[in-house]
Amino acid sequence: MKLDRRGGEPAPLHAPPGAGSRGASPLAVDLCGVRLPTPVLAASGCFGFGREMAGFVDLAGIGAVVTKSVSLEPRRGRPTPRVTETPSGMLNAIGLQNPGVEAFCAVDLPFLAEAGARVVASVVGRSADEFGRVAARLAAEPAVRLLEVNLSCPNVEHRGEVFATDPEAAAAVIRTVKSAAGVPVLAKLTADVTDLVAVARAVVDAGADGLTLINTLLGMAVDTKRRRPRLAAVTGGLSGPAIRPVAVRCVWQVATAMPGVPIVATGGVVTAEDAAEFLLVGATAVAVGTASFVDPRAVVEVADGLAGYLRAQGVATVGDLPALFKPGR
Amino acid sequence: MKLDRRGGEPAPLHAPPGAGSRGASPLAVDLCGVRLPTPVLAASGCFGFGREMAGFVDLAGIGAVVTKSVSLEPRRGRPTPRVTETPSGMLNAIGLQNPGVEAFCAVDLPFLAEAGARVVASVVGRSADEFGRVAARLAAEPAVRLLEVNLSCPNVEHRGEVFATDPEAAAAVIRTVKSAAGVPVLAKLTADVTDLVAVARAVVDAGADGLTLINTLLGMAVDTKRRRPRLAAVTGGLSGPAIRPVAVRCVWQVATAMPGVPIVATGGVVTAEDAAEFLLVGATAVAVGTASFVDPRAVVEVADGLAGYLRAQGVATVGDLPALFKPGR
Amino acid sequence: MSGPVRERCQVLGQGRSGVYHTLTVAAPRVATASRAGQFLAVLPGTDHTFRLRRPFSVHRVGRSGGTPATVEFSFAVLGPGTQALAALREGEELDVLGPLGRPFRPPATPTACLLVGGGYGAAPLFLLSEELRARGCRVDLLTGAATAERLFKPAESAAVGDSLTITTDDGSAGRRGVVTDAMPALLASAGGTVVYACGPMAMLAAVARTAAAAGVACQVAVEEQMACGTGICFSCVVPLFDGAPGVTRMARTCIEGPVFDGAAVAWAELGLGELTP
Amino acid sequence: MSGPVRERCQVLGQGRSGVYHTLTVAAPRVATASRAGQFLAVLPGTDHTFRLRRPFSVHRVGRSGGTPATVEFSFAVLGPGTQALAALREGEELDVLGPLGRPFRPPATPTACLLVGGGYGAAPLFLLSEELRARGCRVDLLTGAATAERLFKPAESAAVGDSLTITTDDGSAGRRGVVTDAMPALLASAGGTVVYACGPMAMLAAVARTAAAAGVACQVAVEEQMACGTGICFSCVVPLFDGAPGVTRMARTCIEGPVFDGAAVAWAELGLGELTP
Ligand SMILES: Cc1cc2nc3c(=O)[nH]c(=O)nc-3n(C[C@H](O)[C@H](O)[C@H](O)COP(=O)(O)OP(=O)(O)OC[C@H]3O[C@@H](n4cnc5c(N)ncnc54)[C@H](O)[C@@H]3O)c2cc1C
Ligand SMILES: Cc1cc2nc3c(=O)[nH]c(=O)nc-3n(C[C@H](O)[C@H](O)[C@H](O)COP(=O)(O)OP(=O)(O)OC[C@H]3O[C@@H](n4cnc5c(N)ncnc54)[C@H](O)[C@@H]3O)c2cc1C
Ligand SMILES: Cc1cc2nc3c(=O)[nH]c(=O)nc-3n(C[C@H](O)[C@H](O)[C@H](O)COP(=O)(O)O)c2cc1C
Ligand SMILES: Cc1cc2nc3c(=O)[nH]c(=O)nc-3n(C[C@H](O)[C@H](O)[C@H](O)COP(=O)(O)O)c2cc1C
Ligand code: FES
Ligand code: FES
Repeated sequence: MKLDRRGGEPAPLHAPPGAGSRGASPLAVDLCGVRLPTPVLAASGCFGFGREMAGFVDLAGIGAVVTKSVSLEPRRGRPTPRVTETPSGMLNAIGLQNPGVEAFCAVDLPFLAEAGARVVASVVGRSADEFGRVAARLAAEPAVRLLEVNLSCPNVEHRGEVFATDPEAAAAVIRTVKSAAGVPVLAKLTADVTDLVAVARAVVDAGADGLTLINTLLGMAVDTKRRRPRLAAVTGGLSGPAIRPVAVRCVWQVATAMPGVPIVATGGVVTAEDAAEFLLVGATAVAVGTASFVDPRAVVEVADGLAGYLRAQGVATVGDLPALFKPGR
Repeated sequence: MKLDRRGGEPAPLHAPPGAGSRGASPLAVDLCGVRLPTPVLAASGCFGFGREMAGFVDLAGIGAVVTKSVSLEPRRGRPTPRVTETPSGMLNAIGLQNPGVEAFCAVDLPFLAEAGARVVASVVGRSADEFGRVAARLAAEPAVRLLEVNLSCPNVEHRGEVFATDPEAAAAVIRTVKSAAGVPVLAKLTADVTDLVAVARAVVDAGADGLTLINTLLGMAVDTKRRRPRLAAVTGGLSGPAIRPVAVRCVWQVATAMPGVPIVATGGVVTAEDAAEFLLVGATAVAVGTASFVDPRAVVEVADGLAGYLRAQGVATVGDLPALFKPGR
Repeated sequence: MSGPVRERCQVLGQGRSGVYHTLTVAAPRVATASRAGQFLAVLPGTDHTFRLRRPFSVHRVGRSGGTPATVEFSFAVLGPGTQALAALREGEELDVLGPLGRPFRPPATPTACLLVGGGYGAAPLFLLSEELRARGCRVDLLTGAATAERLFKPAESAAVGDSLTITTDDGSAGRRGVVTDAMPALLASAGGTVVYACGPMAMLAAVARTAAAAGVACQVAVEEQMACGTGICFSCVVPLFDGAPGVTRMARTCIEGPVFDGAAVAWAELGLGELTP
Repeated sequence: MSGPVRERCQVLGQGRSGVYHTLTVAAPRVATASRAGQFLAVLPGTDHTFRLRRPFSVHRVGRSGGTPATVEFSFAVLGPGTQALAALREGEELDVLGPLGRPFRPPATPTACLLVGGGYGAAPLFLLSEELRARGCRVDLLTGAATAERLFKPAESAAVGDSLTITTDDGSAGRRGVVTDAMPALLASAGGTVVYACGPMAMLAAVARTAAAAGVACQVAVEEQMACGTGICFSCVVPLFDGAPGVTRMARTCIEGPVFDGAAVAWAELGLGELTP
């Protein structure tokens, strides 16, 4: 188990309603050395920078806030329409709109820190070098507990190929980030690859402390009346319950192939049962994405529901779940 | 345009209700030299061997019947449960149960031929050699108009890796099939790859006359009460509307990269609008899979709906659709 | 018996007994063709959501002026499908495909029949009893469940056959125990020659074994996860001994079943765990 | 004005006028907080299906004993979401999140206001007129649509302001033409100093241009595809001139809007095609 560099100043633990004392909290987990009160995080890009949700949830009470991905310079993002609904899901092509790392550190991060949120800062870049510079800047902020490296974006130095589809390119980014930043690093991967385990091994070998699985699947939808794509960007990322079976399979494959590597699972979590699917197949935590658009309190409600699920199943803590999964018949 | 080897004996054309004379039929398409009355096929594994559907649809009236995949020897398939519902879709792990190519040719094919169905025989094998032997046997049957090569199955000679995830292995199968069989060949690919266009190029270079895109996505679902996988086989193939955005993206990517290669699109087609999405982005035909489980007449109803869609859009024939698609804003 | 049809049916009413709901729908064509042991595949929810059909045994057929006009099926609420069905109100529509599968086969000549149901497995036995009694058969009904609450319509069951025996695992109603505990005595006293059973797979395995031990023929209606109900998906298979001894083949329960000869099912291959008869 | 809340509301009734449905729901907290120009994000369908919320302008607020008790919103049936809403009956539940966004800002002192609505864009103007008239403003209502059928509640509109002008593209009701054809005369005669507009983006661009040409302030309520309505998804942006001249930034319409200063929106960047004012 790795030690959090701020191990001496533990984040205040906000026990979920009904949970016991610190040691006995059934929901508390250790994610790459960072203790979280619940294993339910807000997923990147689906919780803004936290500020907008402060009226709906106690930011200090949720597992952690993964921020919208932050780049070196501000980004305007894509033209609209940027989203469209699909069966049990949605497509988005936001284009990583964000204010840039300096504005993030000046404006958004202090708000999150003040609110008592555990912050996982999501890093994005067009090259390994840009990733490194953003990571270094973010890791210099004490409020940043973990970095999540969003590798599902185009590598401008390599024909625009997505970093996470190439084990070499993904590993290079992780190496750069790790040498630039002293905080634990999660590598966020895409399922749109032939061999996810190979990419996962490459980034873990390169120093990633954990993995976030999975980002959106690449998809497209057509407005048949207007005979044009529904998104201005033509293609976009598919999220929501529709992709959950793919995400569960990915987490299961990687957890089985690489036991002991912490995994934050994301993809279609709406209910506590959905979260339990991921925790049973080996995830350490789950991140709720699209569901927050429908229910701003989804992150809290999934955590509360998990506590109920554990009680109903007679299981002491979330950490016990993987051992109770019976893959054989 | 390639010539059908049985070009002299055209299949009877069953015009859809309201369609005009043969030449003017708005729905008729040419698929790799085979003329089909409608561009709506029954997808492999989702129409049995046609017999069961004869009470619901006129088999001669639908675009074509793609048979359940046929192997050299009979296969028992997987233990049950083999299916489970998921959000807007389902997972299946049937395990390619089929009676083997000899029984198929003796029992199932004559029924389909008798019923006037245009038959696309789906071929599966554990090695390139097995594919070749099955293909040769099937192509010897005059009732078989096209072969569809199901490359989404494990290659026993290569650590059980799925043929369609490896351009080399996929191309080797297609070469073997093409040299064994004198009928046009569709290569059916999976979207679970990093670079679908690379696999598509490899199989077309190896002689495939067209492509079928996409097979199911690999997925998994967990019964959280019993804490075990919902499928006996643990993982299975995700189909239904949930995967449609992924399928549309795949067809669009390949059609754009390889114009002129006929594509049979499959993945989540339930309504005529769904079919139109695929035809607009460049598919020559669509295959209806999971939807037939809900509505045994889905193949017919999608075709009828397409005729209505064309009328509403003021488009003369389905073949005109791709040119009317406006990808730019 | 004609082929299955799809009817968009009007819901005539929804009843409740213990944990079971019973829906009555107007479906003259389905009703006319339905025989006991066959099932309906109904589509829960609205047109805008994708859902698979859910299979339910035909529970009863209602007549209007002598002709079959309505069908009833019963269900326990489990997941989203049965939840949507439980919410249906009179006058709403339900998309029904049926009747599907092969029915129970009546004996060639009138004889005493023992009908064994577990939980909602007793539902098709109501229609079966009607058919058998119309042919002059004596019917003994044996119905069991884990608890009294999960017994299928125990009050109405009394009039279904010529006798009624109830068992519950916990003894909260009828005799404490499982249906197979009560079978030998019933077979002996009635001199029954055919057993008809429907219920959970483990129960059916035990019933089939008990019937075989007593030297009595046995038909079972099995239940496997189904995606289509029409024979095209190959999801619903059970291993059947069929042809060469010791050799099984995977048969689709939706079109070759759900009713099979109890001796033909290769119960041991199903992985049901310990089977206590 | 307090923050948005989520209420599971009882449907009190559903009305119909032309192509538009109007739903009235009991939502005391939402009603109390709602101001004209704000919107509701409502969840169509059942719990078991995933759907995004749909945004609708607050059309009217109803009072019970003097306190706000109900909200109304109006919609045209388009896709699955509005189809499900159109099927809601009295007594059923609807999950409502609101009020969202920033409302129209009333003028500092009473003045003549021209309210311009296109299609269902006229819906929020009903509440706006109430607010403005309560502050002593004169209200001229100008409402347009492609055809008479798509005019928003033309009969009720007469009582909304101090005057009513109607345009339709095809002349099937009111004056033939578009709303901007009628704007100059209305601005001149009433001596209006503020224009408030809601409708399709291309109409808003034209209204903003016309108001600017007349030297009149203009607030527009824009409409972009929204996934969350709460500011967390960044889907609903419009380019705003804001700060350095000629430089735009992408502002989220769900929390910074939907009401913006018509002169601040960078209409030309929206790719609306030819804009005929
Ligand atoms: C031939 C046959 C007859 C049946 N008759 C009855 C009956 O009369 N009364 C009754 O209460 N139940 C009956 N069942 C079981 C019934 O179909 C399931 O309980 C029901 O489908 C559950 O749907 P759900 O959406 O509530 O649950 P979920 O578990 O959410 O269903 C998800 C999927 O699994 C399938 N499924 C779940 N449980 C079963 C099961 N036990 N068997 C087959 N498929 C299942 C559903 O059809 C659906 O596709 C029968 C099943 C079969 C195969
Ligand atoms: C601030 C705001 C206020 C609105 N007020 C009204 C109103 O008062 N009355 C009214 O009839 N309509 C209004 N709309 C448009 C309305 O939200 C859409 O017509 C509705 O969401 C369509 O849903 P659907 O499921 O029927 O259609 P679909 O097209 O199937 O919807 C699919 C998805 O696209 C979104 N969407 C579709 N059209 C629009 C649109 N024009 N704007 C934003 N999102 C859209 C839906 O919310 C949904 O997520 C408003 C939109 C916004 C942004
Ligand atoms: C609108 C939207 C924006 C997103 N933005 C980001 C992002 O900036 N960085 C990132 O790593 N993932 C982003 N994601 C992906 C989510 O974090 C998550 O991995 C994915 O949506 C799957 O989870 P879900 O199904 O719960 O939404 C975004 C997703 C959505 C829907
Ligand atoms: C139950 C089931 C069985 C299938 N069997 C086969 C098969 O034998 N061979 C094959 O190539 N594809 C098979 N498929 C894949 C379908 O042909 C189709 O490619 C896929 O399901 C996506 O289309 P859909 O969403 O319309 O079902 C099967 C799919 C299902 C659901
Ligand atoms: S349920 Fe599909 S074959 Fe039986
Ligand atoms: S709709 Fe999500 S940010 Fe505005």
